Amino acid sequence: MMLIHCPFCGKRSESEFIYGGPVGADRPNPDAVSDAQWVEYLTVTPNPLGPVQEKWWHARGCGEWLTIWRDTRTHDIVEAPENAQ
Amino acid sequence: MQTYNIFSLARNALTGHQNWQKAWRSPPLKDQYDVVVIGAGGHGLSTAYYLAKEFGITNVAVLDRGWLGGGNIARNTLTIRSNYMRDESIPFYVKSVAMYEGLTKELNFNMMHSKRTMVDVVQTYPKMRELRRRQLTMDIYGSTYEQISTEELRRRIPALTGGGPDARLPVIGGMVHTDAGVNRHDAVAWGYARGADALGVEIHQQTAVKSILRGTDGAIQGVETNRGTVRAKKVVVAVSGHTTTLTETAGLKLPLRTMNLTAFVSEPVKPLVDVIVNCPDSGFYFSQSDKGEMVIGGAPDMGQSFRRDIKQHVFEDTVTAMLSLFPAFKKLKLMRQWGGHLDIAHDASPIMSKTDVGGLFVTAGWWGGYKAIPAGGLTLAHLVAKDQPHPLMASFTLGRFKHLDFVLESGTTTAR
Amino acid sequence: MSYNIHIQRQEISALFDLKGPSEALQEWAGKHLPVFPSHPNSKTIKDEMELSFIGRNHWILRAPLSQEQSLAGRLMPESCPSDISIVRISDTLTFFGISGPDAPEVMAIACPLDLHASVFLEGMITYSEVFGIKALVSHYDGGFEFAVEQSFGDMIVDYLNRAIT
Amino acid sequence: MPSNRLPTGGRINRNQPVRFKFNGKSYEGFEGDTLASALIANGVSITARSFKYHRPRGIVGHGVEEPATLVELAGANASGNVPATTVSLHEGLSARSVNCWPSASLDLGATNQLISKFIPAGFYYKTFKWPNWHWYEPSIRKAAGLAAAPTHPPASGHFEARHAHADILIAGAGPAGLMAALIAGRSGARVFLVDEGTEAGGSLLNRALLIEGRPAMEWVADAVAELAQMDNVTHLQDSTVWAYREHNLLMVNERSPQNPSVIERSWRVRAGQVICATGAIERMLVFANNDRPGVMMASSAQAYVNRYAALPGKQAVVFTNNNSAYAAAADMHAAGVEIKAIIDSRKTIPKDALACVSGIKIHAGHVVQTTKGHRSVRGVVVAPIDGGRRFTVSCDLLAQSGGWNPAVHLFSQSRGTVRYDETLASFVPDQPAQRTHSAGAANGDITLDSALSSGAKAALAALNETGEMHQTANVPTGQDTPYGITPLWQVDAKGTKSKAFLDIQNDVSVDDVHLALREGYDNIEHVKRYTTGGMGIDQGKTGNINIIGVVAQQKDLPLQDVGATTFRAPYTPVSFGAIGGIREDSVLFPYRHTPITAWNHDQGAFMYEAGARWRRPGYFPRPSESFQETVNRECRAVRESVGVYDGSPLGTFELKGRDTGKFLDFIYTNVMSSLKPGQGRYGLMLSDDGLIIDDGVTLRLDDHRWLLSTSTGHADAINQHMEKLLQTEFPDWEVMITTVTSQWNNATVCGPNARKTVEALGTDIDLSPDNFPFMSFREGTVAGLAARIVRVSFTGELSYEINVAPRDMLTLWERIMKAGKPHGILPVGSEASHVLRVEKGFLSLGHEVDGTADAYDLNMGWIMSKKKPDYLGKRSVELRRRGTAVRRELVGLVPDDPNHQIPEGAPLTPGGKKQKTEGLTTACVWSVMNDRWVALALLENGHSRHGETAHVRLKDGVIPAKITAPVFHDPDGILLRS
Repeated sequence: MMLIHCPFCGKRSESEFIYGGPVGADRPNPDAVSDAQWVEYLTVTPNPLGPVQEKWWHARGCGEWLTIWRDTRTHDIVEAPENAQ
Repeated sequence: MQTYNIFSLARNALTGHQNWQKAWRSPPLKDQYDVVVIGAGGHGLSTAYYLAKEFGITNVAVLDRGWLGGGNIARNTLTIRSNYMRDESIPFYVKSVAMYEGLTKELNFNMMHSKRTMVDVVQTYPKMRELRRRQLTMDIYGSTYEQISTEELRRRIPALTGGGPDARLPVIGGMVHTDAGVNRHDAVAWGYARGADALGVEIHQQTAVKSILRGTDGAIQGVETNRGTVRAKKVVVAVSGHTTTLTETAGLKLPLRTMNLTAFVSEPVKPLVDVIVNCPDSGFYFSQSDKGEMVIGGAPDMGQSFRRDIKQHVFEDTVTAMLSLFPAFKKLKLMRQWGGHLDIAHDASPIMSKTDVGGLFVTAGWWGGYKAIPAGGLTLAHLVAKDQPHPLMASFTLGRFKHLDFVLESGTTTAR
Repeated sequence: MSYNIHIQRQEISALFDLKGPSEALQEWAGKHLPVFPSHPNSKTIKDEMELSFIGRNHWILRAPLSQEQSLAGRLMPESCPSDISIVRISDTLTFFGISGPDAPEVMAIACPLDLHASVFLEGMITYSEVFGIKALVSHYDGGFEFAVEQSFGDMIVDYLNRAIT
Repeated sequence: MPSNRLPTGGRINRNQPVRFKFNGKSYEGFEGDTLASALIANGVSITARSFKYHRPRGIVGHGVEEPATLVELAGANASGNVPATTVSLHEGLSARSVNCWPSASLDLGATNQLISKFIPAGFYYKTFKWPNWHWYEPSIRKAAGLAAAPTHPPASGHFEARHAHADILIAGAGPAGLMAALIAGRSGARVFLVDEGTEAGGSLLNRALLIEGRPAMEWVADAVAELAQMDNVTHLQDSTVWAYREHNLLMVNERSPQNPSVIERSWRVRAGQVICATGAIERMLVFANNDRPGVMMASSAQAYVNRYAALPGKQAVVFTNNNSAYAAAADMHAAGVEIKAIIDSRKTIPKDALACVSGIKIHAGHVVQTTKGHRSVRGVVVAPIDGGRRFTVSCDLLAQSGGWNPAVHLFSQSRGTVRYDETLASFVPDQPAQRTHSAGAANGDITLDSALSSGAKAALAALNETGEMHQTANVPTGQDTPYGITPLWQVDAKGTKSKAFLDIQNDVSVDDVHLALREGYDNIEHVKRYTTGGMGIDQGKTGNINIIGVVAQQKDLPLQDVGATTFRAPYTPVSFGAIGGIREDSVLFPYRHTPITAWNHDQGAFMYEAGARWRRPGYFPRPSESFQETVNRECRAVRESVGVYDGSPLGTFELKGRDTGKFLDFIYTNVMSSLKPGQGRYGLMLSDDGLIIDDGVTLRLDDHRWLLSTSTGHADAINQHMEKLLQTEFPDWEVMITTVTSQWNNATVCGPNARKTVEALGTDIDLSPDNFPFMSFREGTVAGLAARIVRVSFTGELSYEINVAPRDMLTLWERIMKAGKPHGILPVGSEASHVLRVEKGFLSLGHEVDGTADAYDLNMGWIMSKKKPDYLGKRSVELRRRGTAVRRELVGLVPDDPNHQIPEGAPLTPGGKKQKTEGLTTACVWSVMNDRWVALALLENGHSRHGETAHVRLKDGVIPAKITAPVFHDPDGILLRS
């Protein structure tokens, strides 16, 4: 059970949050991509052994959707890696 | 292969057990094989075994970065069953269950396969409807599932004293899956390893694959390991949670994400529960091991993870669910807990498939993959040897994603 | 021995949910409201009205139920501009007061927040969870107060009783 | 006075004798005793039997590390598998040894010893295969397992779990932990000090040491008293930090809370900094018959004489490879134990060690090869370590010490790494992974002085990281024997055929490990799994490192390369009750009630979980009525006159802002933005991969305000979905969402007499069909209550959904029942609602919408907007339909025999044969309008097969049924628009 920093409320227990998945590619214009590209957008998510950017919803808190970088090996919340966008 | 039985045991006892052969060899690593299997877990070892046994492909190396049988096969809850919902899944698991039942004899290694029946404790009407749906389709494929009354359920599981009429979720009935069983996970890994080794397969532990090598034509050439380059025209990735980590070294993206699933055991106590108890509405299941421990599993943690640890709140959900139905377990003690990481596909069904990289095969997305080890190994070996999917696994290839034809199979405690 | 606390399920209050930029809200309704609190998860009080800042661009106004009609008349939820939202939500929350010497101990069973007086200062109010349910938690007359979605009220009563016996 | 009790001394309360029972016999001890110390004082030597061979065993340790003597406690808080060394004696205690029959003293299972050579490690993998495992399993299961399984929850009281927060959590109140707590506490930081013992002091309780020239326990008492004065310190004894989770969350099990109605308490402590001052655990030496009763850890023998004034033996031999046993020998000697000899495997013994003892025979460079005796130790066989003449020393106690293992369990659980330390011959903390500090023996600072100073250092470091400025601390000095060790992993004892145990609890011997290595199970994890070494309840606290040592020796590898054991929670077993606290049943699965719940109960409604935690009425049975008769009666009321149901749980959201129409157009498949204020429209929501996730009706209140309703079960998920889109994808869009599910309850009046009923309620709203048509809403008063009426229909009949505030709901409901009485109005439960919607072919999520069907399959292609260029799921549905997969399409099924019910979920197969399915029955109900069973099904190419016969395949037969359109009542929808 992690301690997640909500920009509005500060550090809160993970139990107050709902996981919202990794931050993937931006949604492409459906008409501008091939079938294969569309399928990849939908089904392939970043799955790194290391820092991943992800969304969490402070559902049992202030309702904010927030983004954190979390190391999947340790669950430490980390700074965005240098090559991150 | 040295035969194991009561007589060989007695004979060896007289010589102080000094003359047992090694269960598997430790041969030198060659620089080329016909097939390299990455991952000496359940699926990797069984795939190698069936490649040799069924398809005569024996120039096979199974590489593992750690110790054989040390991945998810070492950290699961042992349940073997075939109570699935869809035509795509049921026959595959029916086959796997049947293979497991013959495995002790086939591999001359006691898996301690205990076909002790799974009983679902049903607490909501929608769940009962869903399980009855399964029942009627499973029957087509010869898999057993029978509804029983609450009285019969409590007769079979005397420890189930919670869930009375006034409970938040009262028990309303049960389903009995007599095909289900448990066995000894280490024995499965070791039995397959010993069997594969006897057929000529080489198992190389402490051999970490760093990257997958492709030729100028894009096809597989082999793998780069901490012990040097190993060449092969066919490479099978059977590494559970690390699938994408490896396939990305070959530039291949897969619809998988890695999650943590935890389990825990109680202190060992005298026999109390004879069946596998599954409580889908409450979200936990358990069985009592031959050693007497209650082996308990619950829901997965949300979020991607390679940490192999337990989330306290998820763990408490499982414990409190269990105590609600089994209040006497309040006095039972937690003895050990652990986590494993596994990858889950976008539609939560397994992937056994060729890939866009010629010669590269994956078996991944196993979510409860322990029960699938025999059939998974057999059908993947078929694919690797013949380049054609085995009919039992044809629905589980990557091809299904081309038109988003998901196989949405909700398991006993999870759904997409 | 059970815990020495007093539990009170409160009567319904007038509640209005206010969303939007604070400037726009103040422009529309500021003169009817307490000063807008500046710190997240804090509240201001004017007359019998409490204005709590409980999320980004999100406030809750609480007043005695007797003021509900007049407040609705002044805040005019139906006709406020498009960039703010004012919704009457009086019935959506049910409030519980927990007071007495053991109130912190009972709250520690229910709520993961650090409610220590040095951290959860007087006047703070925030959404968190109580027995796993989303709850609006605050200090209240030397004790605590929390509100849950109204339909969970019966369940919370059950659980408070279990916690204190 | 029991035979082995010293006349004075110890920390027992001699004024408070305590009577207890062990294995059926009565004994007496004192308050302050453990069960183990009382048994020792009473001279009970065989206290247990081993797991596999049923060898006699005695008490080995004095704390949680005890590997041998596990007991079952009877009485109100019965518990099994408890180390006797951790059981505080109390009046009436009744305990028995686990896993032996008829008793520990005479155990018939001991016959296993006769066949022990046929059952080496892993023997079961090689045998019990014929005829099959089931033949053997029941007896093996019976033999395995230790204590009896619990069959009842505690008779009274309850468990509790709480949250706590601390700046610094300190695990262990020994010298290091107390020192750290004093410094941290004095600084004002919030300190949480937890210790597993019943008294603070740790090792000081057991040793006769001085601090600042005074008995160390006086310093402990002062420290405890000072801490008790600090409001900022929480100090728990008899409590164990059993897990160290991510983000400095630690789990504490408090076993004797002050509140008598709380059996045990669990604390989830979120700590800023953690100091692991968990001490060290003495490890066994490995030699033949090292498990015989009378073989005890040296520190435990020391603890029994010092703390409990109990003599574990009268004539002792001490066997060691390190200095600490010398102090133990001295204390035992001082207590009156005759020390026959000290056997030290080291050839040179440090002066500091020698200084502790004088006049005691010391055999340097010698080892104990084996013990003699049958039911307890009678003597030991000693030999020079390099071989040579053996001799026997008679004794009734062998106090042994293989050295000290820092208790790195918590540190390791936190994911800190450990390294092998040559000077300590054990694993010590290396790199922390969280905000973790180690202090005292847990950090390898074994002696008192170093423990005190490392406790202080850890506290200052923790305070520093907390941001507290702090000067150096004043650390008292303690007197202790310097520590030194030369590892001895096993005694080479060729010529003895007896077993030398590595894991006393699981009966794992050196031979077992050698066999595992010989057979190729040579990774340490393989060794442990093959032999089961270290997998018992004690998790190998006294023996695991010896297993590593033996493997290292056999493979000729450094210990570091063999690898440390993985330490997993819990440190010691914890009752599930404590972990759960009061959170069971309905806190795990909370329930929600609408305001008319009491009314429903009064009417005898059958209530059940109906999704999203709502408890709702399924039906309202009357006496001597069958389920089907009840449902039919409720259905007929709606079809023939009027019924009313409580639709309050439907998810309801008010959306506000300029971009709301655009947003709704994106999340629904059809166009919402074209709605006029006052109108409503049914919509379908898809995920972006084209699966149906919800349906519901949206109303436009005015230009910028909309009211959206979701299915009951998906309300939370849809709220999440919408907020995620708005906050993360479209932060610039002006849409604000307020959940109003519980601001608007509703009673839906439906049936041909619905209008008359609402009119009778009294309303200022014009109900005429022309002025208030289907799919529109009006606001006004109904029955004198402020209300919004919506004309939607989930039954296919004329319907008025009357929305009021929950405070008015019961009033409204009762008035509706009264107004509808002339028409025979009935309350309608979920079961009848299901029948009514199936008769109309209306969708149900979870039935027809099961993740495979799309809108086209469901005859709803019209709802997939062609005008909008993009909306969630559009592209994916198109892509999927371009594939080759055969579609399963929604049809009606009418069984040839009208009285033949089709089970819901039943598969359809070609000709009813036992083969791959071509469809499935999603619902089947008795249609009161058609007086027969009718069903809905998803069937391959079903739309083009109307009029054909489909076959439902059941285990015991086939049900032929005609394929029809999926609507069995009012196909043109005239009634619902009426």
